[in-house]
Amino acid sequence: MDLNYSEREQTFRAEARVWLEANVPDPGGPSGDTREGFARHLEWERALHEARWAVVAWPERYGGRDATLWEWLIFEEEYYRAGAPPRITQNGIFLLAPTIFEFGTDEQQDRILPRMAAAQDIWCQGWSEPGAGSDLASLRSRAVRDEAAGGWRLTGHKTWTTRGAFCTHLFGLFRSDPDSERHRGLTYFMVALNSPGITVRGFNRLDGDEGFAEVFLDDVFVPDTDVLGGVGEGWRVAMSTTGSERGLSLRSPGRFLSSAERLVELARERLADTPAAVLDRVVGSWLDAQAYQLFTLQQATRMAAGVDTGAESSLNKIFWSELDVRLQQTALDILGPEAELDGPWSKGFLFSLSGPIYAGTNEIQRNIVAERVLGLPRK
Amino acid sequence: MDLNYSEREQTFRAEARVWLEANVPDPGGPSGDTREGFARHLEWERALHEARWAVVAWPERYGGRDATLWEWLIFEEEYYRAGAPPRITQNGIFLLAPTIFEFGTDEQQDRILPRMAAAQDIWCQGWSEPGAGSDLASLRSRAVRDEAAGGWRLTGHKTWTTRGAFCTHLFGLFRSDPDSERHRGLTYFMVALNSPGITVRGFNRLDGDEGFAEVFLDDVFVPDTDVLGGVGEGWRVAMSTTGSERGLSLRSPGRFLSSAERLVELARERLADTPAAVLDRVVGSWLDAQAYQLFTLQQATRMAAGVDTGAESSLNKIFWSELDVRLQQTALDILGPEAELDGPWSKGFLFSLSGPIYAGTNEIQRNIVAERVLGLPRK
Amino acid sequence: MYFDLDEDQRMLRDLVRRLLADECPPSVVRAAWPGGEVSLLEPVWRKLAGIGVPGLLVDETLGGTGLDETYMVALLEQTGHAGLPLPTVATVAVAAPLLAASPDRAELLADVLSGQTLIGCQLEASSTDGTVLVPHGQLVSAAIVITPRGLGLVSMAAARPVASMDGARRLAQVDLRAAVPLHVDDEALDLAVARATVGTAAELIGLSRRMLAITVEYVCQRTQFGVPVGGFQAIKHQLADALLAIEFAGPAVRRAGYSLATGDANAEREVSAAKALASEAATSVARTTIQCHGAIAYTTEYDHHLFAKRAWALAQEYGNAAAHRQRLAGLLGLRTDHPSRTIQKVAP
Amino acid sequence: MYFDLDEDQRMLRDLVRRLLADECPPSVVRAAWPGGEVSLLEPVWRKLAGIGVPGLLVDETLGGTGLDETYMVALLEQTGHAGLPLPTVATVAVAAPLLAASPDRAELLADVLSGQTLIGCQLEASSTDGTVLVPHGQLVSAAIVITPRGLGLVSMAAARPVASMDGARRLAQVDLRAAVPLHVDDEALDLAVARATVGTAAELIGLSRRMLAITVEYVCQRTQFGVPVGGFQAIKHQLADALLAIEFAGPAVRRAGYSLATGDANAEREVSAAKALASEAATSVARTTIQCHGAIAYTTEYDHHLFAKRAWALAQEYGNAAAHRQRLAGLLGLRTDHPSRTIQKVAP
Repeated sequence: MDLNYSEREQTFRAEARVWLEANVPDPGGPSGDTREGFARHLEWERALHEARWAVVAWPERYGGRDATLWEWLIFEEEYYRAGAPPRITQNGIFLLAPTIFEFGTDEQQDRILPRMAAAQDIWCQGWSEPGAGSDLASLRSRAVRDEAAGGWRLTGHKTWTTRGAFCTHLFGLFRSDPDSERHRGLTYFMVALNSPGITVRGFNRLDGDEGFAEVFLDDVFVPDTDVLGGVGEGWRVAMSTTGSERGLSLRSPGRFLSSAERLVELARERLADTPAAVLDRVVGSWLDAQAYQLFTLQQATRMAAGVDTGAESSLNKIFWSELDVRLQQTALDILGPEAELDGPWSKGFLFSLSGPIYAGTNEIQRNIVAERVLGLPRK
Repeated sequence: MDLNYSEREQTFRAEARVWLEANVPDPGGPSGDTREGFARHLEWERALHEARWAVVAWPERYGGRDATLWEWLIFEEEYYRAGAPPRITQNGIFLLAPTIFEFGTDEQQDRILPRMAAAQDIWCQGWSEPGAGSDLASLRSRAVRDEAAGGWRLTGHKTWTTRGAFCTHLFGLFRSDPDSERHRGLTYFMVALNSPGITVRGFNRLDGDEGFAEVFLDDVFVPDTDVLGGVGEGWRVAMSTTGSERGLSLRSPGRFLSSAERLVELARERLADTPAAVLDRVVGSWLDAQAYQLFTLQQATRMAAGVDTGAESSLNKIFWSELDVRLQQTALDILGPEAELDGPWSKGFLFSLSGPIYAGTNEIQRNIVAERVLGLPRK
Repeated sequence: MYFDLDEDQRMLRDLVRRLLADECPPSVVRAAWPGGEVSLLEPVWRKLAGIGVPGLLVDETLGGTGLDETYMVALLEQTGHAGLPLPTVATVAVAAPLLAASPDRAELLADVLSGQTLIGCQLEASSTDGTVLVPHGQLVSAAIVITPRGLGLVSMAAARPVASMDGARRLAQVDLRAAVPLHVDDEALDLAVARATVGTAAELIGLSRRMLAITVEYVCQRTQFGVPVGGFQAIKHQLADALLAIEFAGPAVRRAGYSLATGDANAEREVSAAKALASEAATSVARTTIQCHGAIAYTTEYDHHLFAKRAWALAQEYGNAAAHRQRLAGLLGLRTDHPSRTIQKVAP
Repeated sequence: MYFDLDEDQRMLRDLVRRLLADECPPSVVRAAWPGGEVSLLEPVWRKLAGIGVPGLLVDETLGGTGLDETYMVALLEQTGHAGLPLPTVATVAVAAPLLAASPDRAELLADVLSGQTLIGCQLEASSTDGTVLVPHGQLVSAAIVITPRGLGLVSMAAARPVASMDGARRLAQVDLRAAVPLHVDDEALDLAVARATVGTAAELIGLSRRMLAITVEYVCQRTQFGVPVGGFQAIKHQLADALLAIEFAGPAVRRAGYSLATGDANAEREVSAAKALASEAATSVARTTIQCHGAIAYTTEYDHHLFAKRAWALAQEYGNAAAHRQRLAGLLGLRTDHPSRTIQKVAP
């Protein structure tokens, strides 16, 4: 057991900290999930890329630093510690990119990854459909073969597409075998949102930002080169991605350590006005953030040793998402009547409520934990 | 809306209080769920009966006072306020008797009720079987017709029979139609435990008292006069009883008001040593006891007005049982290292853990609330 | 002993329920949000005034309805259920009775009772910068506020809109220096605060019932994995818990109303118990019902948020659950000598 | 950065796990209960002594094993898992190191290290009547206790048995006046308390894992309504939550062990975090796993209670979750100036 970072890792941390402190934009202004905010956040993403901090874990040739898992965790800690804004590129970088690294052809990697890293193409996900949420396998959007044109024609209706109204590209699953059911006969496609036949309608999240979109596809042509991982293999390919979404990648402990620090500060400022039972919940949130950090370090140690942590990523997802709701609710209870004002805490609270729902509701995650980790019967 | 008790009710309360204060035995000594304690508690039950406090809600001719629902609630409040011991006769009085009042013949009422009220016969329940707990309808103990003898021969294995090792009689369901399944073909029988063919084996509850028994029946003869409510009607008859068990009757608010008062006193005594977050949980328990009292008063008002509160009794059962666990756990957290000592709080804590399990687990109760009160699909 | 709405109270409840079902559907709640058609709200209040709502607690000799707090609770459960985006609690529980207690305010009182004028209020003495935030402040002509010099009435003409979570609350910030004194005794103010606290609790119960009803309807029709999601035990148990929270808070709120109506010596306890339980219930019901929807309740296009955001705001107003529990700790002799923010009296 | 048991630590863990699986089945735990065959326990401890357990934290030059607190945590998770009804924490974390720090106690230390003598302890200075309760006090010949005059060693020969929830803890009450002084410095005592706290947390993690394992096995084989009860979503979700509680407490306990081993400046925080999380986890896992069994776990004939009762006792020992959270509040600058009971130092 050794909780010290190597000299190289410490240097990496110092470099990241210096750069972030000098470059993180002022907080405030519209969020990246609004039209004007998105444009402003693109500048930040491009600044990150120019300084090679956009995709630290990627190979250098795609704009990364070949960072290790530990370095990636360090970068995330520093990123949230510096108060840097949420990444509008995250669905591409954390969901699509791992899949391209695993299943993409060399041509796809070379064509897609550098533009993604540079925030030239901004990717959104097209998983859910109006009738297919937690039950993703019931999706009905279809892909019809166009042999002559060397590709596929996509038709259907995707929804809950985060920042879909501002992104340039979409990835998602479509039913390429009309006779198939459930998990079979699906194919993973990547689609430019400016393709003929696509209509995007943005709609508002709980906090009022236009954070979601519906994407309507009507006979949209996609060439064979934009099929990822083989026709009919969509489910298997996509599942590797949902693993990333739930697990370490999207929710690094740095974010919650930083939120917990801010909560402790808020409570200190208002110590005299805060009931002791609420202070105890502040301690609880701080404790949970520590616990999440330690769990993740242990998990990362195992991953670094080549252990497949598999269904355990459901434990991460349940824990961070519910910790976040508790933490934000505690902040509201400190603020009292001020909690309803539009501000970072009320925004943070509303945002936190999506955590237990997206990327597979926590009900589904608990089923996974019970069945795949504990071995209870599937029924 | 009127929260005042009538003059008659106030007189009733005063009379009960005076008598209880003068007659409630000293606390301490073995519990009524041990062999020696049971004998000592029988004396108390007989004293109650002599003063006509054993079954206040029953008609006078059976030893009661024809008390109204309100008077019954008042008596229960005073009973727990005086620190009187748990009723070892309760399964007869609160579970079997309501069923006899509803389904019993005149002969059965006249024969059984007075002896029950006087604690001459002490009844225990024979619902559960090793393979039939929450799923009561899967019970397998059987009743075979003995036409010649004018009765039935019972064979089977009942378990979780509270105080079964000390009681004199058992009531329960048996499968009288061998070809029937689930809820059909069951009959409700009343059986003297000294009948030939019965073996009783006591076993220990979590707190170490011999509070349970297994009852083995081997070709036990029961005359037709001890069938309650018609052959094959057992499920319907028994369900009226489980309603009583879950609802108002067994767990009157008086018990929890009194427990909450004791908890508040404990916390006051140890104020300086108790973390503020635990004090907040004390407040929570007190609040919940108040809420339970008020919910019950509202429910009783509706019952008195002839409204069938039906599946709502599941709300009572979930609430009081989980309130009790929280309350007792809070006491342990005040006591700290002393919590493990054998005493009223550790006993109370262990006892409370049975609440969410017996009389239909709270998982079953939540299903009932969701399906019958909220109208969610049964699936 | 009769602890339930009696016939008159049920009549009032049913009347208001029907009126609001017709006049205040979600589209009218949305009208109160920034950019909405605010003019849609006026007729609703006029109709409520027509049945005596603003003067519910005002003596009949002064033109009021002359009812008590048990009626107030029955009324406000319904306005909460409808998500009525108006300062109902402020007008009914605070403004009308306080104006009635100020003989020199007869004209304004008359306008309030007729439904012509809505009055806001801000009785939480938390201002440090000389301004306060008045809920529904953009809809009202004046507000009753606590100033460093005592209770005051302030025109809202110069108030500045402030963005908040529940857009239909239309918070506005007003300078306390513009307030003119309103002379009422401490007892009347204490009563107003107690009524507002219980009234807010009653609206929370109504909001909670509405959120649960929306959710039950949704989970019965939404299918996933080939069955209605309401058939899953995880959904059933969460919604059963939501119902439990509501059913065990509701009677406590009614009890608090009754305590105020009868001048019960334990009223302070009952008021804090009511607000603590109702705030907790509403907060947990909001959380649970959003979760049981899955994504759909996470957008402003779906109606649920109209009620959830109101619930989050009201859960904090007039003391949140933690503050009232801390106050109860004091009343139960479990003082920790740690100060807490609950509602404070105006400085003498 | 390597935050997991390393090879040596895994070896120790596996060795102890196998030894206890053979030597300490539930029948041996039951033997420690009143009326049981206490003599069955001695060979278990002898075997543990054979692999150096009592002297785990004692320097090799003094005949110990010379390992650190990361090993201690790995060991005690296993003794917890087995429900070993012996004062393992008292001997390993407290008595052996303190005796090793007292030059005049070499003989007793040797007996402890060889497994011939077990030592109890009571370091929570809560006595007001001149007596203290020593866990496993009926099994040990002596105990290290805090007296009004400082740390002391007391013979347990005249101790009086005291009934308690976990019969296998064999509490005994001893008169402090019979204690003879044990001279160690404050730092050594602080370290002993910190080690005992973390050690108790480690046993709680092991106990929790055992309760969960028993329950998973049961719900997979118990059928109701024609299916295994483990197939019901309500059971699945409760047991998933139990696993969550354990998995997120476990690393914190290991972290605290590491902090003690490396003299981390934040060790006080880490120790309180470990005990708070482990106590909470064990308490909720006990509750949940009993509930998921239905009636069967509610009898002493079934094994589950052997572990649950130990968990309830240890959750309170060396500060319960609430006390440690209160202590953390102080360390985080969230002091409420409300006194709390945590572990106190001996009076100087």
